[in-house]
Amino acid sequence: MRSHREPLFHLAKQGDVSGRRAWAIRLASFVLAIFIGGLIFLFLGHNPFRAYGEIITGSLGRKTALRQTIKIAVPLLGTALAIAPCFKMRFWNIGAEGQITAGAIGATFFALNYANRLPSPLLLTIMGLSGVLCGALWALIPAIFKARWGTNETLFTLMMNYIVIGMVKYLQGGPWEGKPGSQIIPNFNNAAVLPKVLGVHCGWIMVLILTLFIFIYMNYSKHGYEISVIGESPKTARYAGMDVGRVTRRTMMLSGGMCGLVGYMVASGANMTLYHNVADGVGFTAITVAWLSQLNPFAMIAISLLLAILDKGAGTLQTAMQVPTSISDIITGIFLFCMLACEFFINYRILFSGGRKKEAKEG
Amino acid sequence: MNAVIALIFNAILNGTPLMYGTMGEILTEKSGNLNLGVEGLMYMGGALGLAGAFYYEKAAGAGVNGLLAMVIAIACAFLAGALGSLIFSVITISLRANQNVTGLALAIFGTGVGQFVGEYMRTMEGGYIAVSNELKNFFQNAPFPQTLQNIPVVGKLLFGHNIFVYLGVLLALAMGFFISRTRWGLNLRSVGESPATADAAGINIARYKYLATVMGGGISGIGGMVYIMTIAGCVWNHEGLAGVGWLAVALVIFCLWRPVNAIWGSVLFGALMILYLRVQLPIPSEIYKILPYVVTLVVLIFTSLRKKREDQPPESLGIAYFREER
Amino acid sequence: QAENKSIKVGLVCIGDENDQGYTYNFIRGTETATEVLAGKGIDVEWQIKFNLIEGDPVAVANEELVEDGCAIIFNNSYGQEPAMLTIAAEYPEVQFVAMTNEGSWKDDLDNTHNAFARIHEGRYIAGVVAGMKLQEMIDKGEIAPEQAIIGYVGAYSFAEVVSGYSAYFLGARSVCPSVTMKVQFVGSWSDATLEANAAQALIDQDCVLISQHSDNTTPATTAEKNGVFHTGYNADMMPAAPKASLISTRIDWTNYFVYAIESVANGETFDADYSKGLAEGDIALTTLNEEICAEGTREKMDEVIDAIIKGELEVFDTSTFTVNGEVVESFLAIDMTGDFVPDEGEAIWDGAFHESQCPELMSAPYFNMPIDGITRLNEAY
Amino acid sequence: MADNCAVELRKVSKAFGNVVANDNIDLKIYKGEILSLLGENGSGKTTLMNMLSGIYYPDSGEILVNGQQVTITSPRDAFEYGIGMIHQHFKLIDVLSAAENVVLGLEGPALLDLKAVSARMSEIARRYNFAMDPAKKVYDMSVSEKQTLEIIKVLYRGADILILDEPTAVLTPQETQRLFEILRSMKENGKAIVIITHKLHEVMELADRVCVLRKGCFVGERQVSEVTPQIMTDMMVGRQVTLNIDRPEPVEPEPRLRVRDLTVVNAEGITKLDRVNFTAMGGEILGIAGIAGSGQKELLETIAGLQPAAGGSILYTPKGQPPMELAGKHPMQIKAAGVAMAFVPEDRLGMGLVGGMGMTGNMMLRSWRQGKGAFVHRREPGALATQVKEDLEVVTPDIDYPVRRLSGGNVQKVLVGREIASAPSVLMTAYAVRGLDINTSYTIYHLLNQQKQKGVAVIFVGEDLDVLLELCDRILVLYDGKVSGIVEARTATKDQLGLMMTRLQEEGETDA
Ligand SMILES: Nc1ncnc2c1ncn2[C@@H]1O[C@H](COP(=O)(O)OP(=O)(O)OP(=O)(O)O)[C@@H](O)[C@H]1O
Ligand SMILES: Nc1ncnc2c1ncn2[C@@H]1O[C@H](COP(=O)(O)OP(=O)(O)OP(=O)(O)O)[C@@H](O)[C@H]1O
Ligand SMILES: [Mg+2]
Ligand SMILES: [Mg+2]
Repeated sequence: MRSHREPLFHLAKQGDVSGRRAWAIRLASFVLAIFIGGLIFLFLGHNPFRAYGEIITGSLGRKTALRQTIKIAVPLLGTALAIAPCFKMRFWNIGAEGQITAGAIGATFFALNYANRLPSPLLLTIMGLSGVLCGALWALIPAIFKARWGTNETLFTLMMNYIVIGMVKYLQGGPWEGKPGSQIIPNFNNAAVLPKVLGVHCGWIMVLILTLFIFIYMNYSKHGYEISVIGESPKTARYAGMDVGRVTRRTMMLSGGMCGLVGYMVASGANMTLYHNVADGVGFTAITVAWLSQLNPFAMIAISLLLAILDKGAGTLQTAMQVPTSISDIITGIFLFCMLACEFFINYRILFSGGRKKEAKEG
Repeated sequence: MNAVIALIFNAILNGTPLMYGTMGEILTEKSGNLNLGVEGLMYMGGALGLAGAFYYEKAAGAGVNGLLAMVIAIACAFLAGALGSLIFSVITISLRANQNVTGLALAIFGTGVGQFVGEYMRTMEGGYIAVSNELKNFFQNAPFPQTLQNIPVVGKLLFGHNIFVYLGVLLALAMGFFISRTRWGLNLRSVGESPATADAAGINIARYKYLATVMGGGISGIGGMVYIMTIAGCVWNHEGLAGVGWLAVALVIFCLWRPVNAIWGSVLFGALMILYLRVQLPIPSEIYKILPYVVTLVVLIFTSLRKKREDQPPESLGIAYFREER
Repeated sequence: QAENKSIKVGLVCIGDENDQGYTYNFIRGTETATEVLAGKGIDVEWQIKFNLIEGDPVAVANEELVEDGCAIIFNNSYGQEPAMLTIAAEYPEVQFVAMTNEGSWKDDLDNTHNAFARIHEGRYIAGVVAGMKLQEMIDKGEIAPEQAIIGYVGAYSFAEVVSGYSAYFLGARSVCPSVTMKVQFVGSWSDATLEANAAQALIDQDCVLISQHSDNTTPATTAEKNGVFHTGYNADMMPAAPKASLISTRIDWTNYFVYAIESVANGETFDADYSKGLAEGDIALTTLNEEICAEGTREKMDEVIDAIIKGELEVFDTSTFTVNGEVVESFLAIDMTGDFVPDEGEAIWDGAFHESQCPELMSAPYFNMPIDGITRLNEAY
Repeated sequence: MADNCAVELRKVSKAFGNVVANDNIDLKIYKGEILSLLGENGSGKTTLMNMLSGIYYPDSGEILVNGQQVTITSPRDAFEYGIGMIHQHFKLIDVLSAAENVVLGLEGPALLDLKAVSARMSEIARRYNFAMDPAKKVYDMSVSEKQTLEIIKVLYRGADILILDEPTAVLTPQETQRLFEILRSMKENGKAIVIITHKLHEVMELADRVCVLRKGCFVGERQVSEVTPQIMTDMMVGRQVTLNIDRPEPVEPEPRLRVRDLTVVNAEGITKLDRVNFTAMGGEILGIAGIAGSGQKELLETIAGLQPAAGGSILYTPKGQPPMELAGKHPMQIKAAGVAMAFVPEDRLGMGLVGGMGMTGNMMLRSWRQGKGAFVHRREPGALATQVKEDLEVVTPDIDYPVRRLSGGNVQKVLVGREIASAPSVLMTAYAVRGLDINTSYTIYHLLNQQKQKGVAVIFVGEDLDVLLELCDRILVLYDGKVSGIVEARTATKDQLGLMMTRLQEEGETDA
C-alpha cells in the first residue's frame, strides 16, 4: 500500500467575508498588478517609476489628456452597464462589440441622410433613438434563438460581432462611401455631432444618468427582479409565472439598446464618422469591467476610469519612452488577471498543514 | 491547374493555422475549460514563433539550419501559447475565476503581448523583421520531392503543401484517437462532462485540466506561428492576426468538439476565407467575407435544434470546479 | 556660425516599418530629411506614432503631438485627414499635413496642407520594365501574345490605386501591345495575408506578372513561389523576391519633408498643396534586377525617364487609352461642393490627362477611369 | 475485535465556512459487519464518509485503515486503501456508456479494452442477478438502472470497505431487497459496509450496528439487536419524539380537481403522461406513488400550467364556485385561482426558490407582479417572510439572508410555508420531505394535515411508501406515465404498492 504524503495546504471556503478584509485583498491585488507591470518596465530597461509617472501625467496630467481619458472611459462604462443585466441573467452576451457597431450604423444612417433637413437637437435625438433601436434589434436575434432553442449565446453573440463589422465595411465601401473607392464614410455634418460639455462630448452625462438608471432598474424594478430570478434559476422563474423567453429577449434588447446608444455616442461624439472599428474592443473590455465590478454600477465607474487611464496613459509611452503602444494591453491584461485572481482569496481560506495540527491541539 | 484544385489547395493553406488553433481549443474544452483567449494565444504564438526563427537565424548567420529553425519556431510558439494558457489555468482552475471573463482578459493580454513583441523587435532592429528567403522557403515549401508534386491532378493536392499541413493532420488524427480510444482520453472527457464524477472516480481533475488547457494553448499558439510563417509571409503585420483566434473558436463549434472534424472543417473555413477572390458572385466582397461566421451561426443553430447528445459541448464547459462546493 | 535651430516634428503613420513598404518608406524619408536639414542648421526631433488608421485615435494622436510641442505634424494616410482636421481647427499655430488627401482645398484653415507625388510617373516606368519582360517572353515563345496578363493587387478601388495601375498598364502596353491586366482589390492598405491570397488567386487565373498597390512584400514572395515576375511599390522588393522582383518605384519624401520643415523652422509659410515628380527627385526607382529583366530594359527605361522629365512624354496621353472604346476628352478633377462628384478643374489639356497636377489642380490623384484592357475582378470596395 | 477493525476515525473535524459539519468524531468500522450511520439532515454523515472516500479533507484528526494511519487526499487514495463509495447523488457521466463509466479513472493499459470490461461487468451482473447492458448510454437509463450501475461500479473495483449513502432512496422495494442481499453476501465475505439511510426499518432489517450523529457530533452507538426505531429517533433528535403520523378523517370531501385523459408529450416527443384519470377531493390527501421518473413531475407541472397538455382536461372546481378548465391557462392564472404547488427537486433549490435571495425575495416570487408601476413592493413579502419564519420556526439569521445558505430543512420550510400561505384550495407537494430528517418531516406532515382539515385538496407526491400509507387517504400509483391504480391507503399494503409501481396492472385504469 502506498503511503500518501500529507498535503502542504488545503483550501476551505471562507465563511462570512468581512468587507474590510475583502477590500484589503483587492487593494493588495492592485498593488501586485502595479508591481508586475513595474517588473515588465524594468525588464524592458525603463525606470518603472518614470513609466508610471508618464502614465499618470499622460492620462490625467493635462486638461486635454484628462478629456481624452474620459472620452475613453465613457463607452467602457456605458457598455459595462449595458452588459450588467445580461450577466445578472447569466446570459453571456459577448456581442456588445457588435451591438455597439449596430447602434453606430443606426445613428449614422440619419447623420448622413438627414443632416441638412432637421434641426440639430431633433436630428441628434433621432440618431440616438435609431442607434438604440438598431443595437436592440441586433441583440434580439441571439436572444430569440436562446429563448426558443437554447442556442449557445456566447458563441452566437460572438459570431454576430463579425457579421455586423463586415456590414460596416460593406457600407464604408458601398452605399455610404464618400470619395469613390476610398472606403471611408465622410465626416458627419456638425448638426449630427454631439455637443461638448466641459470639453468632452456630452455622452459622459448620458452614461452617468445610465449608471443611476441601471442601479435602480436592477435593484428596485420588477424587471430587475425577474432578471435576478432567471439568472439564479430559470426553472424557478418559470414556476413563478415569468416568461423566461420574453424576459431574455427584453433584457437583451435593453442591453443591446444601451450598447447601441454607446455606438451612437462614439460615432457622433468621438469619431464624427462611422468605420468598422468603431467599437474598438470596448465590447470585450467592458465585460471585464462589468464582472470585476460585480455588476455594481458605481464600481463600474471606478474600474472603467482605471482602464481608461491605463489605456490613455500607456499610449503616451510610445512617444515619451519609445515603448510600443501595445504595452497598454499588456498592462491592462495584468491588472485584469490580478483582479480576477484576488476574488479567490476573498472567498477561500488556505489552511496550511502546520496550522492544522496546531488548531487541532487547541480544539 | 484547374480552378477547383487551386481553390482546394489554397483553402488547405489558409485553413491550416485555424486547424491548429481549433485543435488546441478542442483539447482545452474537452477538459471543461472554455478558453476564449485563443485570439491572444495565437497572437503570442505568432509573434514569438517569428521571433524565435528570426533571432535564431540572426545568431546562426549563414549556417542557418531550416529544420532547427522550424523546431525553434514551433517550440517558441508552443511555449508562448502554453504560458498564456497557464495563466488562464491558474486563474480559472486553481483560483476558480470566471472562465469567460478570464478568457477575454487573456485575449486582451495575449494580443498585447503579440503586438508588443512584433513592434518591439522592429524598434530593436531599426527596420522591419524578415527572415531570409531560404528560411521562408523551408517554412512554406512542400517537404516532398518535386516529382511527387508533379503527378497530374492529385500531385499538388497531396504533396504540395507546407509541412505544417501534414503535421496538423497527423496531430488531429492522433488527438482524435487519444480522446476516443485511450484511457486518458476517456478520463479527460469525463473531466469535461462532470468533474465531480471524475473526481469521485479517482481522476486528478486539476492535473487533467491543467495539462489539457496548457497543451491546448500551446497547440493554438503553434497555429499563430503557422499563420505568420506560411500565409502571412514571415512578416509581422500590425493586427495581422486579428480575428483568426475567434474564427478558431467558431470552428470548434463547427467541428462538434471532434479533432478529426478540424481537418476538413479548417479546409472549409479556409475556402470560405478566400472564396471571394476566386469565385465571383454578385455580392459585395465584404459581405462575402463574413461567410465563415454566417456558416458557423447556421451550424450552431442546427446543432441546438437537433439536440443530439453526442454533439453538445462538454457538459461542464465553462464551470469552475471545487470539490467542496455544492 | 549661428546656433542650430531645433524643431519638433510629429508623424502619424497608418502602419509601421514591418510593412516593408508604405510606412517603412516614410521612415526612411524622415531619416534622409533629418540629415539634409542638419546640413541646413536645423535639428529635427521626430515624434512618430504608429498604426493609426482613422477615427478618434488619430485625433488623439494629433493632439498628443501638439501637446508634445510639435510645430508641424504629418499624417501619412488618406483616412487620417478627417480626424486630423478636427484637431487642426483647434491649434492654428501648428501646421498639419495630410498626405495623399485633399482637405486643404476645401477647408478654410490656414494651417492645413496636402502633399503627394507624381507616383504615376514611377508606375509608368515600372510598367515599361514589366512590359519589356512580357514582350521578351512572347518573343521567346514562352507565352502567346494573349497570355501576357498582368495581375495587380490593389488595396481599394480608389483613385490613387486606379491612377497607379492605369499608369502602370499604359507603361507596359507602350512596349507590349498585347498586354492585358486583371485587378484584384483586397480591401486593406496593409494585410500581408490578404495580399498574398490575392496574388495567388491572380496567378491561378493565369497572370504571369504581378504588381501591387498595397503595403506588403507578400505579393512579391507569392510571385516568386509561383515562378512569375513582379514589380513592387514603396520599397525595393528584390531582397524579398530576388527571382521575381524586376523593379520597384517609390516616393522619396525627403524633399517634401525638408521643404515643409524648413519653412516652419524659419517661420515661413509653405504651399497648401504639393506634388512633385521624377524631375524634382521626388519619385525614385529602385535598382533594376539586371539578372532577370529583359534585354535592353535599362536603355528603354532611361529613354522613358528622360522623356518624362523633359515633358516629351505624358503618362496619360489621351491617345494611348480609351474608356469603353472612346477617347476621353474631358475630365473634371476637383469636387468643391462636397458631394464627391468632381465639378471643377478640367484635367485634360494638350492631349493629355494631367494627374497630381500642382498647383493647377491638386496633389491627390484623381484619375479613376476604367480604361479598356484592364479587368477588375471585384468591384465593391 | 481490534484486528478486525477496517477503518478507524480519531477526532476527525471538518468545517465549511462557519458550519462545523463534523466535530471531533471517533468512529470504528469493522470487517464483516454492516454499520448504519444515522442522523438528522445535516448532522454530518455524508461529510464524514466523504472524508473516507477522499472527496473532503479533514481539518483535523486521524484516519486509520487496517490499523495504519493514512492520509486520504483524493478518491484515488481511497481506492488504493480499498474504500469504495456510492454517493448520495449519482456520479455518472451521461454521454458515456455503462462500461465507460465503470472504467473511468481506473489504471491500466493506455488503450481501452471495452470488450473485456463489458464481459466482466456482465459477469458481475449475472452473479448478483442484475440486468445491465454495458453499451447503454447513461442518458438512456432509468433512475434505478443508474443506481444499479453505481453498484456494479463499486463491485467492479472490488472495494473492501463499501460506503453507501442513501442508496435506496430511488429503488423500489424489490430492488432494495436485491441490494440488501448483495450487501449481506459481501458482509459474509468479510467486507466492511457502511450504509447511510433515513429509513429506520431498513436499518432494523439490514444493519448490525448503528452509529448516530447529531449536529456534527458523535452521540453514540448501539447494536441493532438492542434498539427500536423509537430509540434511534430519540438518539438522533436528542429528545423524545412521537413517531405516529395522525390521519384525521377527510372533512366533507368534495371533488376539487377532475383530471380526464390527461396526456403530456415532452419536448423530445416522448409521451410522459398517457391518458391519466383521477379526481382529487377537497379535504383529503391524495398520495401519488411511483418509481422516480414515472411522470409525477409532469403531472404536477401540467396541472400548475408549467407544461402544456397534449390532450385531456383538468377541471377545477373551487369551493362554492362554478368549475373552470385549467388546461391551456397561464401558470399565473392557475395560481391566482388557488392551485399551489411546492415541488422539491433533488437539488432543493432548483425549482420554486431562488438560492441567492433571502426569504423576502423568495416570498416575492408569488407577489412580484402585484401593484402598479415598474417597481417591486417589498413590504408585504417582508411581512410574510417574518410570519413564515415564526410560524414554521425557520432557522435563519435574518429574513434577507440568502436561502442557499440555510440548511436543507429550513429551505424546504420556506418553500412549503410560502405555498401554504397563499391559502390555496389545491396544494400539490412533491417530495416535500425529500432528504429531511424525521423531526422536520413530521412538522411538514402536520402542516399538510392542517391544510386538509381546512378543506384543501392536498396532492402529496412521495417516495417513502410507509409515509404514503400512513399519511394519505388514497394513493394513486403511476407507472411509466400511466395510472396503474388508485388504492385506499387505509387498507393497502406496501407490497401491493410496490407491485403496482413496477408493473401496470390489468384493468389498471380505475377511478375512485
Ligand atoms: N460542500 C459543503 N459546503 C458547505 N457546507 C456543507 C458542505 N457539505 C456539507 N455541508 C454542511 O455540513 C453539514 C453536514 O452535511 P452532510 O451533508 O454531511 O449531512 P448529512 O448528514 O449527510 O445530511 P443528509 O441527511 O441531508 O444527507 C451540513 O450542515 C451541511 O450544510
Ligand atoms: N453553500 C453553503 N454555504 C455556506 N453555508 C452553507 C451552505 N450550505 C449549507 N450551509 C450551512 O449549513 C447548515 C446546514 O445545511 P444543510 O443544508 O445540510 O442542512 P441540514 O442540516 O440538512 O438541515 P435540516 O436539518 O434542517 O434538514 C446551514 O445552517 C448553513 O449555514
Ligand atoms: Mg443535509
Ligand atoms: Mg448526506
